[in-house]
Amino acid sequence: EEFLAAFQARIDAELKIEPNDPMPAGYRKTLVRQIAQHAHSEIVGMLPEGNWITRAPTLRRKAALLAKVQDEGGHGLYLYSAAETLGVSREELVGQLLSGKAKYSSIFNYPAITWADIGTIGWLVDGAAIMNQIPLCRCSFGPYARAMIRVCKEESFHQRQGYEIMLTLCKGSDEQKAMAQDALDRWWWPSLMMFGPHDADSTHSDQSMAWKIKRFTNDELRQKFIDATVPQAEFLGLTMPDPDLKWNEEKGGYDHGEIDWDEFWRVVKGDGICNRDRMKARRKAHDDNTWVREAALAYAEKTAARETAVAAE
Amino acid sequence: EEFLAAFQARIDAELKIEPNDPMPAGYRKTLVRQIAQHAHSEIVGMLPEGNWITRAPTLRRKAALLAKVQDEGGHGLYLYSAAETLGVSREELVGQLLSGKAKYSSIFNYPAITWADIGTIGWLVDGAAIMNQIPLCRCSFGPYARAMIRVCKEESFHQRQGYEIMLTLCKGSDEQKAMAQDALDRWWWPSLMMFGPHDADSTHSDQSMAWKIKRFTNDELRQKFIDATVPQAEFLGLTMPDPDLKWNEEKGGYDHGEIDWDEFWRVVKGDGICNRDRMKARRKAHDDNTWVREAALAYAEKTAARETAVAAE
Amino acid sequence: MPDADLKPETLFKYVLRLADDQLILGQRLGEWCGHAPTLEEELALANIGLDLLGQARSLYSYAGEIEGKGQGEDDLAFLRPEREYLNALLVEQPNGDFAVTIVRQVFHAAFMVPFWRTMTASSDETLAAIAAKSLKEVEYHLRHSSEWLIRLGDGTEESHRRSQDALEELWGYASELFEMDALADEMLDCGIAVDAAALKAEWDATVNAVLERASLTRPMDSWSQSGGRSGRHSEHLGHILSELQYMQRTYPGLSW
Amino acid sequence: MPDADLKPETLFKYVLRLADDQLILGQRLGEWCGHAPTLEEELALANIGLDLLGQARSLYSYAGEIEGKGQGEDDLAFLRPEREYLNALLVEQPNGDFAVTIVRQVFHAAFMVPFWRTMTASSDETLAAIAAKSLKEVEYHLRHSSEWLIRLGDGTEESHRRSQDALEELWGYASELFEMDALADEMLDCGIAVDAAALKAEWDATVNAVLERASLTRPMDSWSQSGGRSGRHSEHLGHILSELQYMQRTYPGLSW
Repeated sequence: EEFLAAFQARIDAELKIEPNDPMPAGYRKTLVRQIAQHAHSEIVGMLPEGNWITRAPTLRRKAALLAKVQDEGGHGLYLYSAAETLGVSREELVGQLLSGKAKYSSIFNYPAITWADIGTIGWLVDGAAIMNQIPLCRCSFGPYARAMIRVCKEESFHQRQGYEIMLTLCKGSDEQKAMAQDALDRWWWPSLMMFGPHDADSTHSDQSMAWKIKRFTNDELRQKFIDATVPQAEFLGLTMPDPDLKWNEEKGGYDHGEIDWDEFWRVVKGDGICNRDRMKARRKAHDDNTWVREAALAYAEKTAARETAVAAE
Repeated sequence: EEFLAAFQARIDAELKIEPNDPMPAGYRKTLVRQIAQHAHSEIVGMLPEGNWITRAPTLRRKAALLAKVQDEGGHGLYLYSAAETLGVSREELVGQLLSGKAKYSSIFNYPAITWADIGTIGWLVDGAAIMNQIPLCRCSFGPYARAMIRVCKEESFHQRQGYEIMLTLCKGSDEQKAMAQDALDRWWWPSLMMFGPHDADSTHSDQSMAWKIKRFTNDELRQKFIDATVPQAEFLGLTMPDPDLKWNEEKGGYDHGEIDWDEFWRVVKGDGICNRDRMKARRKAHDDNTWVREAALAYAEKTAARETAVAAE
Repeated sequence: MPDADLKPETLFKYVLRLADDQLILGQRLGEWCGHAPTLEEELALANIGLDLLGQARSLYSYAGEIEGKGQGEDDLAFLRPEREYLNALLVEQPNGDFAVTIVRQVFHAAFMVPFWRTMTASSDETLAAIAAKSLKEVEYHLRHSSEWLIRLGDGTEESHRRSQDALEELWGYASELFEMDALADEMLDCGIAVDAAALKAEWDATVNAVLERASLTRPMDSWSQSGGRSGRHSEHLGHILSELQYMQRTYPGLSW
Repeated sequence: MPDADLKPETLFKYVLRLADDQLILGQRLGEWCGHAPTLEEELALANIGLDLLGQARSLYSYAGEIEGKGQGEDDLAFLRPEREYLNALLVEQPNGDFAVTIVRQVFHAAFMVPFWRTMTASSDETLAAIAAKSLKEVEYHLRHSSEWLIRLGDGTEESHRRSQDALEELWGYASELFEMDALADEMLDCGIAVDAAALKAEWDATVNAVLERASLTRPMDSWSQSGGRSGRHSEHLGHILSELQYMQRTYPGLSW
C-alpha cells in the first residue's frame, strides 16, 4: 500500500523509473508486454517492406528501403534490450513471438503488394507509429523512454521518406497516381486501427495512464493522426476512402466514419491475409538458422575455455 | 566361342535380340550403359528447358515447352524400362546418376540463359540427338530399337518446333535476331561435341558397330548433322561461328574447324558451367521427396495386406 | 449469346476470374518441372499444368473477344498489373512440399468438377463448350490428386503429418471459391454463370470422402481468406508475375 | 583523366564490370532481409548490402558519364539484357545456407580489399576516389565475414561440415576474379586498372589464414568457372533480373 503510493508519487512527480528501482509487479508486467510487443512489431514489420527490396524501382529507392528495414531491425534491438532490463531475456521474448503467444502490431498482417504500398507504409504506418511513440519518449520507465527518443527520430525520417515516395507517384503518370490512390484505399482504415479500440472498449488504458506509460487515450491519438494526415492527402491530391470524413469546426478536428472493428479483431486473432505468412517466415528464419546460433555459442565457449587455459598457464 | 559366333550370325542377319535371348556379357553391359546414359540425358535435359517454363514469352510457347519437357520425361521412362528388361532396376540406375557414377549428355551442362536458347536447343540439340537416334531405331536390341522409334518421332517434332522459334526470332526485331545469333554462337560447338570424339579417339566404337548397337561412326554422324544444319542456318540468315566452315565439293559435305576437345573433356569430367547445378537439382528433387516415395510404398504395402486379409476371410 | 441487358464488362471480368485461376495454378505447377518426387509424377504434374494452361488460353481468347478492344490471350495473360489479376488466393499459394501441392489441387479440382459440370448448361455457348472440354480434364485432376492425398494420408507417419499440416495451411483459402458477389450474381441471373455457393455441398462431400479414406481430419472452419476476386492478393502473386511477365515486359510488342 | 588513346567504350565496360559485381552481390544480400540467423546479423548483412549498392551507384553514374549518351545509374542497372551484365559468376550464386553466403562474402571481400587498395593509385581520379571510400567498407566486410567463417568452421560439427561444403561449392568461382583479358590489360597499360592476377597471392594468404583459424581445409584447385565478364552467366542471373528489373520494365520511363 505504502509502496504503491510512494511509487505513484514518483510517477506523478515525473521522475523516471529505472530498472533497479522497486516497482509494482503489474507495472513491470505491463511494460514487458508492451515493449516486447513493440519490439516484435519492428521485427515482423521488416517483412512487408523486405518483400520489395529485390524489386525496388530505382537504386536510390532500393538503398533507402534497405536502410529503412535495417533501422527497424535496430529498433527491435534497442527495444529487446530495454525489455531485458526488466529481467526477461530476448530468447524468451522471441520464443513467445514464435509460439504465437505474444502479439505484434496487426498492421503488418496486411500485404505490401505494389510499390505504392511502400510509400504508404512510410507515410501512414510510420506516421501512426510516431503519434503513438512521441508520448512514449516521456514514458515513466527510463530505458523505454530513451529507446523511444532514438526510435522516433528515425521513424520521422522514414515517414517523410514514405510521403516523398507518394508525392513522386502523385506527380507521376496516371498509373502511378492510381497506384497511390489504391494503396491509400487499402491502408487507411488499418492505419486507424493501429491506435487500438475506442477508449470505451480499451482494457488496459486507465492503469497505464496513471502509471504514465500511456499519456493519451487511443481516440485522442487517432484524432491527432487523422487531423495531421488529411491535409497531407489533400496536398497529394488523393481522396480519403471515407465518405463520412469531414471537418468539424466545433471540435476543431475531423469526424470520421465507423471503423470496422470486426475486421480489426479478426486480424488480431490471426486471420489477416498475411498472419500465417509472417509467422511462417519468422519461424523459418529461426529454425533454418539454429545451427548458426549453436555454432556461434560453441565457438564462444571454446574461445573462453582456451583463454582460461592460457591464463591458467 | 561357338555361342559368340552364333550370336554374331544372328546380328549379321539383322535379327533382333530380345531380353530373354542369351547374349554376351559385354553386349548386355554396353547396352545397359548406353540406354541408361540416354535415359539420364532425357531427365537432366528437362532442367535447362524447365528453367524457362515460368518465363516463356507467350502462352502458346509456354504450353509447347511444358509439353516438350513432359515428352522428355516420357522418353526417360521408356528408356529406363528398356534398360530394366536387361535386369537392372530403375532405382539402381538413378542411384548411379545421383552418385555421379553414370554419365549423361554433356550438352545439358550448358545453361539456357535466353529465350533463343530454347529455340536453339530444339533446333540443334534435338537435331543432333535425332541424327544419333535414327540409326538406333534399327539397333540389334529389340526393346531399345522400339523405344527409339517412338522417341525419334517426338524428337523430330521438337526439332521442328525449335527451328520455328528460331525462324520467328530471325524474322523479328534486331534484338531478337541478335538473341538468335548469340544462342547459335554459344550452342554450335557443344552440339558438334554431342557426337563424341573423332573416330580415331573413340574407344567403344568398333565392337558396338559389330554388334549393330551403333551403325555409323561419330564422325559420319557429325558430318550428316553439319550438312543438314548449315543450309537451315543460311535460311535463318544466321552466321555459323566457324570461319573454317566451307563446302567441300569433292567430299560433297562441309569441312569444319577444329573442335575444342579440351573443353569437351572438361565438361564431361564435371567442370561445365552447370554440371554442379544439374546434379544439385536432381539430388534435391530426390532427397526432398524421399518421404513421398516412402509413403507411396507404405500405402501400397498396406493396401496389398488388406486385400490379402479380405481374400483370406 | 449473352443477354441483352448484360454489360460486356461484367462478362469480361467474370471470364478473366476464371482464366486467371487456371493460369496461375498452371504456372505454379510449371515450377515443379524437374523437381517432382518421381518421374511418373513429373509427367502427371505437367499434364495437369498443360490442361490448365489450355483452359486459360481458351478463356483469355474469349475474354478478349468480349472486350472487343483487340486484346489477345497474351495481352490479357501477361500485361495487366497485379491488382487486375482476379484469381482466388488459393491458386497463388506457394507449392510448398508435395503435400501442399496435392491438397491445393484437390481443393481446386473438387470445386472445378461441379463448376464446369454446371457451366455446361450455361446460356453462353462458348463457356458451355469450354466447360464440356474442361470437365473431363478436371475429373482426371481430381482423381489423380485424391489418390495421392489418400496415399499420403494413409502412408507413413511423416506423410500423414505433412498432409494434415498442408490441409490446415490451405483450408481457409477454400471458402473464397464459393463466394458470390454482385458481379457473379448478375451473371447468374442472366443464366451464364454458375452459383458457386451452391457447389459447397458437393465439394464438402467430395473432400470428406477423400479425407476419410486418407485417415485425415477435416480442419475446423476457424479462418478464411478472400480478396483475390477484387485483385487483393497475398504477397506471393507479385513474385509469380515478375517471372511470368518478364519477357513481355522486357520486349513489348514483339512476336515470339 | 583517361589516356588519350583510351577508347571510352573500353573504360565504360571496365567500370560496368565492377558495378555489376557490387549490384548483383548487393541484390543477393537483400534477399536475406527478414530471414537472417540473428537480429544482429540481419543488420550486418543489410549494412554490407548497402555499402555494395552505394559502390554500384557511384560506378554506374560514372559509367554513364563515360558513355556520354545520357544513361543514368538506373538505366544501366535495370535496363540491360542478361547477356550485357558483366559480373563474375561468384556474386550471382544463390545465397544457399548462411555458410554459403559467408564464404561468398569472404571470397569477394578478400579480393576487393587489395583491389580497391591498388585502385586508389589509379590515374583515373574518379575511380581512385571511389576506391578510397570503398576500401574502408570492404575491410569491414572482410573482417565481419572472416569472423563468421572462423566461428562456423570452429563451431559445431554441423557448422564445420556446412562451411567446408560451402567452400567446395564456391571454390571454383574464385579464380574468375583474377582473370585478365584484352580489355583489362588495355586499362592496365593506361594506368587505370588493377592487375587482378597480381592480387592472387594476397587473396591466397588472406583466405589461407582464415581457413587455418577456422580449422577448414583449403579445397583443391580442381575446377573453375568463368564467363561472367563476357556476359556468359549461369542460369541464376536471369531469375535475379526478373525481380531486379520488374518495375523498370513494367513502367518504362517513369520517375519513382
